[in-house]
Amino acid sequence: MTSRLRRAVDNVDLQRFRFWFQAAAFVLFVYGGYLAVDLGNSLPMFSCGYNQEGRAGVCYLLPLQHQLSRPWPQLFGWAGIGVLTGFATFFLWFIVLNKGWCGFMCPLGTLQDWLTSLRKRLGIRYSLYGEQAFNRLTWVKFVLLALMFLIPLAIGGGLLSHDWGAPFCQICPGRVILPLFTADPLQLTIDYSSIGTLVLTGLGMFIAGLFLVGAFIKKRFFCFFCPMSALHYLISKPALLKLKKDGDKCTKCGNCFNVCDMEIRAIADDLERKDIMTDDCTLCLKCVAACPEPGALKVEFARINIFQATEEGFLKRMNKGAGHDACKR
Amino acid sequence: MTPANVDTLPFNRGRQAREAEVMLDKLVDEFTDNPAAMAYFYDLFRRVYIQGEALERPAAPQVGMTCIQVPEELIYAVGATPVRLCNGAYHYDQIGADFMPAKSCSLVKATLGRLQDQEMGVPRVGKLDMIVNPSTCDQKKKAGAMMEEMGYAVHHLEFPNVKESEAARIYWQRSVRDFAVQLQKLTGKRLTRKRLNQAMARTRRAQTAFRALHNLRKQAPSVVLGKDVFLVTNAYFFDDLERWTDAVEALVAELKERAAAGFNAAQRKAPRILFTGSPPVFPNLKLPLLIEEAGGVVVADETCSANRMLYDMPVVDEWLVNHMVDSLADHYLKPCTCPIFTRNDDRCRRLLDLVRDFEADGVVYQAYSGCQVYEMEQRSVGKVLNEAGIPMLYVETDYSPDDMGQLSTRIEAFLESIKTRKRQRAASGGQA
Amino acid sequence: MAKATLSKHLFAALLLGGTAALAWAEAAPGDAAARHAPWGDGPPPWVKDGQVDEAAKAAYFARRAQADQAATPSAGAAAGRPDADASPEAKRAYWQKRAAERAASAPAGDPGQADHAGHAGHTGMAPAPAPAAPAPRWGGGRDALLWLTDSPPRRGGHAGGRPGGGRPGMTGMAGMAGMAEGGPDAMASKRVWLRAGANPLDAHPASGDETALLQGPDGKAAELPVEAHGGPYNVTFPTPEQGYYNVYLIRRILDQDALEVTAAKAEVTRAGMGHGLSREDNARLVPARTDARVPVEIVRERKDKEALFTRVSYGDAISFQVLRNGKPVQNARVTFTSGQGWSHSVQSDEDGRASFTVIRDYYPDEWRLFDKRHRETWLVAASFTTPEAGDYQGGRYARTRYTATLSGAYYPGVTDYESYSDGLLVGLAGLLFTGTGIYAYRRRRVQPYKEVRFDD
Amino acid sequence: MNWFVGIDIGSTAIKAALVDGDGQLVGVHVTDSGSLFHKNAKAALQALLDGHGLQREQVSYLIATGYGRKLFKEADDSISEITANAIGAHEAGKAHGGVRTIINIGGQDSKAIQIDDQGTVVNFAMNDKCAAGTGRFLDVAAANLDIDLEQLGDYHFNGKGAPLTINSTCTVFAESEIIGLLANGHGKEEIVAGIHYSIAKRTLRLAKRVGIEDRVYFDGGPALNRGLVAALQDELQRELVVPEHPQTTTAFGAAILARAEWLAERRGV
Repeated sequence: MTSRLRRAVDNVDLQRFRFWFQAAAFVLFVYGGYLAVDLGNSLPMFSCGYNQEGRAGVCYLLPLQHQLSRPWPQLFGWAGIGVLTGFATFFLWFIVLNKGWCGFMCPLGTLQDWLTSLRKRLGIRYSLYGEQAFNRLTWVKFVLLALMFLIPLAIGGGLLSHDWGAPFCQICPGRVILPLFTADPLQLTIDYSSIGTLVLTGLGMFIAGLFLVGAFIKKRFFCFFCPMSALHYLISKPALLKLKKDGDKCTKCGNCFNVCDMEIRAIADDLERKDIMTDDCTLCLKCVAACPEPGALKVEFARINIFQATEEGFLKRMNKGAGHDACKR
Repeated sequence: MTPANVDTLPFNRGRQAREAEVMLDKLVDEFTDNPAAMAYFYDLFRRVYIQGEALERPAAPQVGMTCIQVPEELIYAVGATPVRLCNGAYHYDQIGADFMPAKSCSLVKATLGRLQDQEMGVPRVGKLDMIVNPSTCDQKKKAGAMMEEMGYAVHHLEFPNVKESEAARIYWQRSVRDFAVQLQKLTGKRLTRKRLNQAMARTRRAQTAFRALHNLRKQAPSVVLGKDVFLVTNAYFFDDLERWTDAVEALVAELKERAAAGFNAAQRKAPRILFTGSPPVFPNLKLPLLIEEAGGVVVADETCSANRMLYDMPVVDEWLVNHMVDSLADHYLKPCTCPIFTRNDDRCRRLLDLVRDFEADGVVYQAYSGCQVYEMEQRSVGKVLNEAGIPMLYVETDYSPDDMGQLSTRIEAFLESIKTRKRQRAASGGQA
Repeated sequence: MAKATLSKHLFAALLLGGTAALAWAEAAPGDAAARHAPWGDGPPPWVKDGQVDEAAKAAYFARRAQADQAATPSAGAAAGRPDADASPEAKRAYWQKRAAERAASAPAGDPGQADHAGHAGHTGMAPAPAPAAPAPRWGGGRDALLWLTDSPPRRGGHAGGRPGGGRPGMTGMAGMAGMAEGGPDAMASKRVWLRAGANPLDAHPASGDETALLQGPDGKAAELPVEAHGGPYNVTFPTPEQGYYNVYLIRRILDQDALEVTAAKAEVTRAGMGHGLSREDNARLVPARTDARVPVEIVRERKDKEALFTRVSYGDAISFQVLRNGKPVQNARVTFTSGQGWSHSVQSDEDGRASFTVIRDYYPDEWRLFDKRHRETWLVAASFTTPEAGDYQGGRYARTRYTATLSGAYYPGVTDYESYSDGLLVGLAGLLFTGTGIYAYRRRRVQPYKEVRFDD
Repeated sequence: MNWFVGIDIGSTAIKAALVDGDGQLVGVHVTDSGSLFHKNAKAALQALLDGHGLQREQVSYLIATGYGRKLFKEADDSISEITANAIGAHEAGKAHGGVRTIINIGGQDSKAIQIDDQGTVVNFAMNDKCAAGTGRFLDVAAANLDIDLEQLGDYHFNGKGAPLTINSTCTVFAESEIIGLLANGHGKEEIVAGIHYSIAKRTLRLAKRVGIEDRVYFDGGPALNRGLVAALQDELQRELVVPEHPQTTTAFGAAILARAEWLAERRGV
């Protein structure tokens, strides 16, 4: 890339760019259905399938859980091909943006970022987990991922009745909140028809309430427990978009950790690892924007360096950030 | 050349001014092509250190700082003015000696000596309403009590000795927040987002200017001598922030022209030296002066009177006062390579990084006799540099000028060994 | 900064609570399979304090088998009823013999009552709301009201029930009943029974030999000959495509001077797999159709945005149109009877339309036994008399009495088992609980060191 | 024929060395520094040249080294005594199979230098803060025992008893300690040996800081003292290379460097 173009990209005001990108993605994935946009049903982020008319494609977790809950003879027989093609499509979508899907495209993530900016405007402090809580809670998403596989398989095997179908979707705040954006309050219910649905829809509603408060107080609250993020991480090795760190240039000033929504310590403390994206990361790239050391943190798409930390870019963003917010009060 | 009012000065100021004058004259006169923009700094030191002129300071309360680990932005934000009290005068070193044990850090002795002179102490910044004394190195920590004896209001800023752990980080954030509350009591002004934001903008402008200067020193042939940069950063201790930043920006502009013209400030093939260790504070620029007199050039430094004080810049994610104060606390703790921490691998990595970026040929490691932390780190830093094939000269000195003879011999020998090594490497195919 | 651990423990506890509830639900005695156990609630009699006593179990089922035999009308049953996979000839022979016995022994009254006794005693259900009037007798006609339905006649076991049996693991979501039997290629088919009796609860299977008329989703008419084997009249037909299949049975009886024409109609849907039909298919398949061969017909009017999957639920408004050779019939007497026998009659208005609201009459004693896929059958009968005269099979008649029947299924509505209020309540509880939890946590954090906080 | 001179203006003695065109040492001259070392240095140079019938102009290149190197205007160039000592020892050591470590005990300081096989200084340590372990310590001790410096070597070997341990490290206190020992009737020989061993121990500690590699070259005035050489060899447990003129190695090094610089300038490197 010519150096002038590179300088322009490195000096980008990431906050503004990401805000508009997320807004566009939100409109696409929540209202795309009205424009007859249909990107299939293997999307790697929460374009919720319950938002019947508006959705531009279905989040892969819904069809995955349906396919897995087919009776075993079918599932491990001819229906298995359906599962594999579904996963292959999901994988192809995923490797393009890696976990950038969470940071830039996911409507639920965007919703949480909007809640965060609302809190910021109201002048309310955000909360942090602290290292101990972080280390314990980072496992929850893998537990949820395992349950999301096991429960449908149990249904297929006849161990659980069909009321447990699509278990994660029933407790996911996305199912309850995203359809509200297309004026469809159908999901705001507790289903008493059986134990399974009662427990799951009850949990779903409670978690929706918890989600609203959590996302308001803690930045990207739900992404910390999201099984999709866990699934992403398991298959993130061959992805094209990568977050790279050069330990030698790092002065361990901790700026990247300071701005990280997900409160990841490894970004600042780990000097050996080159591919620095951890399981919690959403590739929102705020760390690269906050790094003053040229070339210490950079984003590569198929090994082409598309955005990297530069001193000039850092100063421009800091001055703008200061000026931008200072005039508010 | 005796300044007009020297006889009216009380006797003890006389010797202090003499010492500063000898050093400043050496710094200015022995080098032919000093940048024009340095005139501001030479004149500043002449007025403050030699004529003993009182600095015109804003009427706001003065807050003295004995270390870089004091968040200046908070002081500016509550409307006070910070001044760094670390002192380099051998004269004050002798006065301070009767507070401290024989073999102890000259810098702390000099600082105590200067504080002993109350308002008459040079640089004259008037009455100090509060002195902030972070519990970084031991001798400075203990000196806090002595300052209280002298009648100063001392705030002991609790600083952790470990920086990797979560507990240390929280402990430091709490003590910085507590410090901010004390500052608010001192000036009666509340810490608001707007004031803190403006304060950070001022220091950020200063840091940006310093970084430009820092990056210019990577030029080979080098465009500015190390002694000038030390003067510039030493001026940051007491000078008005805006005036200092303008002067540095002017200097940077001039140096950019020099770089374009390919001007060489040092001799041809002068060995490029990285200076680290105890902070050189005017008038004790003895070691850098000796290096550059012997034909070397100090291209980079890793000391808390220059690079470590101004290099790393804070970032703020959300512009709310609480998070701004916390990120300031993080910014002072996490990147710091001060030897008072338990581990010094950050410092070793930083030194190797600087050597690589600035293509330094050798490292001069200054340790004030009695400063155990720097003396003890000499071993590990030496090992790391040795493995990287970079020669290091370890110098244990103090503020007295009487070992300049011996030091110059050592430094000359060190520079000569670097020159012969470079010539040999150049002769034998120049492999690194 | 361990500033706010933000009720993480709470969330984890909630998650655990959820899985514990799940485990408790599984272990609960009354799970789906044992629902409507014939021996009533509680553990089966052959289970003695947790151990299954095989001998007692075998004895119990043997006794049950006799009881079934006794309950069936033909008291002196010859050899036992042919089981499911006996050869068709054996089954036809058996039924012809049964029909002959029934014809001989049936008292003049309504044969349906006897059958009804079989399962009256068992269901401890609250008695269905007393039918407004005893099922009206349709003139002096030999048989009660005739109607076709795709729900099999009741043979003991639960009232109502699910098509295709209640095997757990039945995929409910996508209505893939047809799929469940065979692989994708097995030819799907449907079966329709003729029932007699005004009250679907106790209407007994009727017999007959008329040829059934079939109209497929594409409007193609066909005829389905049925040999009169004396057994319950039923007809099976293939359902290759998705859509509505209309099956008609027309019976004409001369009763003194009036000709009774009864047209029984069943509208059966075949909804295949796949994610719903495209918009064009829906437009083609969903609208109601009439059949020229049928003198009188009741047509159920479609709700707006109705698809093949749409179900009639309790509380829905359901409206019919009575047509005579395609023309609406004014003030015909239209009676709607619910699954438990509750009925309501109205006169059809000037364009033959009559509308009712489907009442809820499914009240399982424990809410845990509630089955959201519980299927009930409603019956609509329209009758009117026209002064047409003519002769039929040698008899002269001065007026004709037309009777049209239509049956269909209805299910519990979403509102019967989903509650918005509770949902919002729990959501609000979650919101308030965590909100106040965090607020309190921040206010009086129990930390040895008093936190310093700045508020803007 | 070109001539090159290296003059080492030390704290106690001024040493000058004359080297001919192809780098061979032709002559040396040693005089006391005295107080007017500038005048004495000029006199030493003149004496050296007269000794070989040369004029000042015939000297193509002259390098001064030692403490007074910067103030000796006569010199064409100046070099630190560490580098000069290294080059001198490297050159002189070739005859003995190469040297890697140099121990120089001067009048008022003591140095330990480590060089690589080209003679470049790798690492060095100096004790220039305290007179203990330097020539001054020997002078003071000899004066107290009123023995000449030259006799110290003989006294060391004539001693019958084991060498006494002089435990005070400081020159001034050592003086009072020696007087005490004399008063207690100890033999001068044992005291001299004790002094030699105390200097040797200090020098060993200094050398350890730069690392000791084989063939240690020992020079400087006190190297003339056989007793001290023996004590140092005993402490170091290594073979010591002591040149014939240990005092003038640094001056010799300066002369060699003068020739090299002169040749380099001619070739315009």
